[in-house]
Amino acid sequence: MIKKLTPVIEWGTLLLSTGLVCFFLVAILWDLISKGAPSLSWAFISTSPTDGMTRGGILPAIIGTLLLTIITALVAAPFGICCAIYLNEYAADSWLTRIIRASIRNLAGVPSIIYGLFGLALFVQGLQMGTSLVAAGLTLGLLSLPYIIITTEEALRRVPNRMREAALAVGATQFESIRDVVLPSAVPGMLTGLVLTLSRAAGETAPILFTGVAFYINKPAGYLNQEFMTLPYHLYMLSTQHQAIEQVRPLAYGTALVLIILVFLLNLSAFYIRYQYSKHE
Amino acid sequence: MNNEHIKLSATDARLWFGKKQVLKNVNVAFPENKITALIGPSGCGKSTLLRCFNRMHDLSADARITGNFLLEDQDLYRGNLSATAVRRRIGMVFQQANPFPKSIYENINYGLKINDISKEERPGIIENALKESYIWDEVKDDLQKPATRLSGGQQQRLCIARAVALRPEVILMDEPCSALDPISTSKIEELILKLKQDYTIVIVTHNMQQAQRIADQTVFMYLGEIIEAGSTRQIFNDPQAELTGNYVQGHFG
Amino acid sequence: MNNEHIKLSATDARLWFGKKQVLKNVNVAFPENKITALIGPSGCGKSTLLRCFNRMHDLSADARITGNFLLEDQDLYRGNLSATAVRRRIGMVFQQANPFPKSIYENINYGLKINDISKEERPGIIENALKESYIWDEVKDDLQKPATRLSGGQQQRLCIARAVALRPEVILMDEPCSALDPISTSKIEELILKLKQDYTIVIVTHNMQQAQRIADQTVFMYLGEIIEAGSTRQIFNDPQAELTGNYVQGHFG
Amino acid sequence: DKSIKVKGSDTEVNLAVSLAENFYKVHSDFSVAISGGGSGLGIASLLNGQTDIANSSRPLNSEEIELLKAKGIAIRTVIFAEDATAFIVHRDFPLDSIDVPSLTRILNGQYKTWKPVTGQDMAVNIYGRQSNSGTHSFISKKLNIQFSRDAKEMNGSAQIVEGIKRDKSGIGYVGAGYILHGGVNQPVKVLKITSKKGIKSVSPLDTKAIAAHLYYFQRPLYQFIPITSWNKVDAFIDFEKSAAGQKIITESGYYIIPR
Amino acid sequence: MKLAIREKTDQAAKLLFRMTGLMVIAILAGIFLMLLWNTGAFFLKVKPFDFITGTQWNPSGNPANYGMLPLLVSTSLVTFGAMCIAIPLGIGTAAYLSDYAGKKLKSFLKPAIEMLASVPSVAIGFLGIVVLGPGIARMAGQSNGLNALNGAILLAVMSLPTIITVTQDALEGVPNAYKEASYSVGANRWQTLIQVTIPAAAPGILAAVMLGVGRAIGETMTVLMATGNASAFPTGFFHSVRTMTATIAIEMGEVPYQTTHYYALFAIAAVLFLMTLLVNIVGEHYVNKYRKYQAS
Ligand SMILES: Nc1ncnc2c1ncn2[C@@H]1O[C@H](COP(=O)(O)OP(=O)(O)OP(=O)(O)O)[C@@H](O)[C@H]1O
Ligand SMILES: Nc1ncnc2c1ncn2[C@@H]1O[C@H](COP(=O)(O)OP(=O)(O)OP(=O)(O)O)[C@@H](O)[C@H]1O
Ligand SMILES: [Mg+2]
Ligand SMILES: [Mg+2]
Ligand SMILES: O=P([O-])([O-])[O-]
Repeated sequence: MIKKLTPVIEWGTLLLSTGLVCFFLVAILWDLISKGAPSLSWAFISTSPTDGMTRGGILPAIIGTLLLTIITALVAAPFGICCAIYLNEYAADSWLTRIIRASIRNLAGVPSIIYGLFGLALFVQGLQMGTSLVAAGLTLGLLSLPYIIITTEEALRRVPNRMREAALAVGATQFESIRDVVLPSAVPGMLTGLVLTLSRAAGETAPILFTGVAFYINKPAGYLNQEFMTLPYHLYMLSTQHQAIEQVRPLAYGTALVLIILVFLLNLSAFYIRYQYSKHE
Repeated sequence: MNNEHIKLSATDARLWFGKKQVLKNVNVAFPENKITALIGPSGCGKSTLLRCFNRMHDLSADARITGNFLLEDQDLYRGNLSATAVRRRIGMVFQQANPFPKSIYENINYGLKINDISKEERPGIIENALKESYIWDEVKDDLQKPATRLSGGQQQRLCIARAVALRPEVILMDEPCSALDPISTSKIEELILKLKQDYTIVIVTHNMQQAQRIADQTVFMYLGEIIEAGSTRQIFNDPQAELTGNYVQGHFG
Repeated sequence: MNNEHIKLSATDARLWFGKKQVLKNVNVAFPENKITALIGPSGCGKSTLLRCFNRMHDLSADARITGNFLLEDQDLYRGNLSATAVRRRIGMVFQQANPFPKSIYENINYGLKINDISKEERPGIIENALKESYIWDEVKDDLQKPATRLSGGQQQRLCIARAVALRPEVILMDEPCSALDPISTSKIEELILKLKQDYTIVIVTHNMQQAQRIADQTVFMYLGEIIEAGSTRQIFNDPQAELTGNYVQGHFG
Repeated sequence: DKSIKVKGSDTEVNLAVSLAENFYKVHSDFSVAISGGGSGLGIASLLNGQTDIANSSRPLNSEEIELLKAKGIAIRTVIFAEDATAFIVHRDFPLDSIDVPSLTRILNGQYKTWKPVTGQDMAVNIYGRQSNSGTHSFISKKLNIQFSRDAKEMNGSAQIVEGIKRDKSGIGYVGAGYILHGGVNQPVKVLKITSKKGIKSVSPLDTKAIAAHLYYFQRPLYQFIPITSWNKVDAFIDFEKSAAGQKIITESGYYIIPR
Repeated sequence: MKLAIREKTDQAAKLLFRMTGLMVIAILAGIFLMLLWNTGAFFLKVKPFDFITGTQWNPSGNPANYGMLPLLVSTSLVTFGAMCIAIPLGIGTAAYLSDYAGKKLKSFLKPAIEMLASVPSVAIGFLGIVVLGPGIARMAGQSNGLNALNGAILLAVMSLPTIITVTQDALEGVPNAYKEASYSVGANRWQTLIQVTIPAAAPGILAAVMLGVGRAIGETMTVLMATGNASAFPTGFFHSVRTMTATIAIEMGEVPYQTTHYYALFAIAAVLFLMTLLVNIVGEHYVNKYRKYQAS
């Protein structure tokens, strides 16, 4: 009896769960696209909001998101990569480095809101940057650091030791072997990790809540020391704070769609890098 | 070990990985323009010993080395030779071919560039090294091809060319034929025999026939110690230690 | 191959992995209660052929098989035998011992449970299988010990016990001793010789001495084809094909 | 430096956005960044030195005045509009007005159901604001209550309107800017308030009554400005007081009471 | 370049990498110290015991109450709900992908699931407000869908990709030898999956679950938007809840620096940090164990 039912249970369980997961994905995308697409237009992405944000576009939010992501990259990439190189190429494999590695992995799992608190205490308050683009960018940079370190180290680890030895054996110094042999081989992996990390950062809201994001700004582009708008926060605002929530729903859907498109584009470029890489292997 | 000129030697060498002692009081000398084979069961420390001579262990933090390692009469570790300078004079070919993931040309060019050899000289040196390593004919039509697309045997010969191009004084080879088919193997053996006119060669091998075919002198290691060293003929036909005899007759290992 | 009763056979068997043909027109027959050794250089298709007989290739999507595989006179692929039923009748012992990461007891119990053997019978069968496989004495004190803590040789014997417990008709063994020391090897050879009273055994081996010690019949494969098959004595002492002679004398492979 | 940070009251945030938007048309060299989050956020930012204008829909409390003093922050206060806080219920709600005592018992959790008020046996769902909201503290002060612990704390007034639209047993409070003025198609019902038994109930949409200070829950809207920022924000404050500014204020649903 | 210069460069580079490496590590350590410091400042004013076991969170009340139990319970409730949904679905999907799906389907599904992982949390929260919340309200006959159930479902969706990917890696990492052994004694695919593959991958699956839990505990925007944020003690899945993360997000803006309330939020963050740390360490432990076991 049980034996007879097995195939039913088997396929039932597996297909049901896989189907549900796919359903979630399709439902999310379908809802966002079908309701967001009508709002999309050139004007929507190229103008500022008007009429108390009930009309107009989301240009300041797009620019803010891009600027923020760029600052995040500028902060996190060089430091993260240098730290990963230090850990993987120079640091001895002692209990200390093992603890450091474990801590870095744990930091990657720390809730993003805690980075927001830290950014507030350190950058906004401690370093007197005020709520601003730099403070928020640095906060997101911190948030991204552990991910970049982990992915870069992973990429470095995948470069076989015999490559390093080959360079040393022809008389290269350690730095030269890293620069000429290790890094070039690791670059695709590092890039993939970097892009994925940035796509995550671009979608974050919690860490910037207190460090510089604004409800509205009357100029499309800000300066480093000013507040700014971003797509995720704009979506949050339009869906919870705006006085005419119902009326601006199409704008909220449009913002959500633009945000998703931006993040997916970043992800796709990561897939593309990975694909190019695997082709060369 | 007669009165030949000794090119490279180690006295009282010991090496630990962490707490584990891998080389115990090793004394060994490699005569100039001779081929020395290093044999012994897996894990006895052959590769480890070889790598001491071009300071490859500098990279692994947990390796600790004592003893004297001399190239001619210069100390490899304590003198005024830097690790980079040592490696420049003592080339190495690894057990697994490890060409850079670059073109064939670039593979050899890299070492020349790094070592300040002028742009004009390089093409000549590269061609010559490839010829010396019996691989020129197979690759001359497309030097821009990625080295990783070569066959295993070709890659190994390319690595030898890379080492040779720098005109080191000694070439260390760690089982260069272990991953190769018989035809590639015989090509590389031929090459090694030719190279000995200009270089001092130390080769680790698992293959008793190979040692007998090419080595002038053979050193037998066991559990981190050198059990016996002598002319190849003597080691294989008239070993002094029982252990050596057992090993070369294939009774263990 | 005289007029013995043929237990298992393949006619005109071909196998492709993707576009690559790995078995080419293989014809082979294994007589009942005999040990057949399958020899040949690495990569010639021995494992692949063996795995055809218990439909292990069903798992890999890119394997395509043609030809007839018969157990007695039942077709293994097209008849009314399911893959599960085939595997139940044709046991297999793999090159690397692969006990489940469970207790010794559970390792054998699993197959019995799966195959609906009643709870009451199982302990007896398990004890018996362990005894038959010469491992009972070494493990009887702690059948709950994780199988992964056994030595390599013990693990391999446990895997044989696991196969034997189900009383298959044929046991396929893929280099069961390749990872073992000489003492474990000789224990397993002893066991195989004993098992042949009850089972038909096919064993892949790289070890010529082993084939000569235990096999009644030997099959030599090369590049996906069967070059020669015959009594072990004949294959080793009077091979018909030049290739066979070269191989058994160790000239290549 | 021509960048102005305006933070605080949710009640005022949409108004501030409209003002900034129009201000930009005449002073395009100023950049004005506006954040909501509640009066408490504005005042905290004032204390933390993170804002040039703190919008607040409540006066400073004594503790805050102390803190400002302690930190040596001198401020100027601007009252730029009047709000009439509206109580809203579902469109199908049976009553049009409510008296203050009943409201008090509903909001402090004493009435768990609507029975004593409407006769319907439905659980009361309070849609409130989080504790940093000026409106929240204004109501609790005015009625002298602690809010029921079951009150939902919405992130903004807009979410309250959203909730009430669907919830037949809900009640919520929002600034006048969050309800439509003069519209017949109000998505929620705006309750009239009876301050004492027997007195005529007043709607928060009744301009005249508000001008006469007759609505029970009416209050001034403040802007606190640190002295150090005064020069910078001067132009913006002037714009608020200009005819154009005043027009925006009334169009946004708030009132102007000459003082 | 001359050898001497090259070696100088080498030394300089080494120094540079070491300095930046150590600096980054120091900054990351700083996050921890800052939490500790501010939490310490809080505990000078409020007893840790009262903080953990207090049942009222009302910092602006008079007197102020700093009892985080309702927040803790809310976080646990939402996380628990999310895991009840995500664990079975995640394992089922991972099993399907690793042992059943064909190559083509897999090469399509895998990036699709990674896509799901990259949908920003505000977008998920937004859908919680406009689609799922009203849906739940309608189906359950509730007046409002902003409750723990809404949050749990959304968090399940958000942690699914993590659970699926890590579980799938674990299942695929089970040596083929085990599967073959199982087939060779006559087991079918389902028996092999349930009785051999999943038990063998258990540590990896546990790690996956832990990482999923960590993700759910730490998520802020989604719960902030979708759970209604009532700070009363939660009594069920149809109750509005206010999680620890949402509390920080709501109140951080309104507190003057260096006040008790400010420190209180850091104390919540510290508890949150410890919770995720614990979960990650457990997860990490099993991931490592699993790797070792794979190696053997
Ligand atoms: N980096 C290392 N850390 C710790 N132990 C090591 C390390 N490298 C090698 N060993 C150990 O040192 C011993 C000698 O290793 P070595 O590689 O020199 O052996 P070998 O003689 O070259 O063997 P084979 O013939 O298998 O290459 C071995 O027991 C090995 O496990
Ligand atoms: N799953 C697979 N996909 C593609 N090619 C395969 C696969 N499995 C085996 N092969 C190829 O099929 C050929 C035969 O392999 P097989 O494992 O049967 O060799 P073998 O005779 O058992 O060798 P060995 O003695 O080394 O075990 C080899 O060339 C191998 O590379
Ligand atoms: Mg070696
Ligand atoms: Mg095989
Ligand atoms: O947002 P508030 O006006 O209620 O502080």
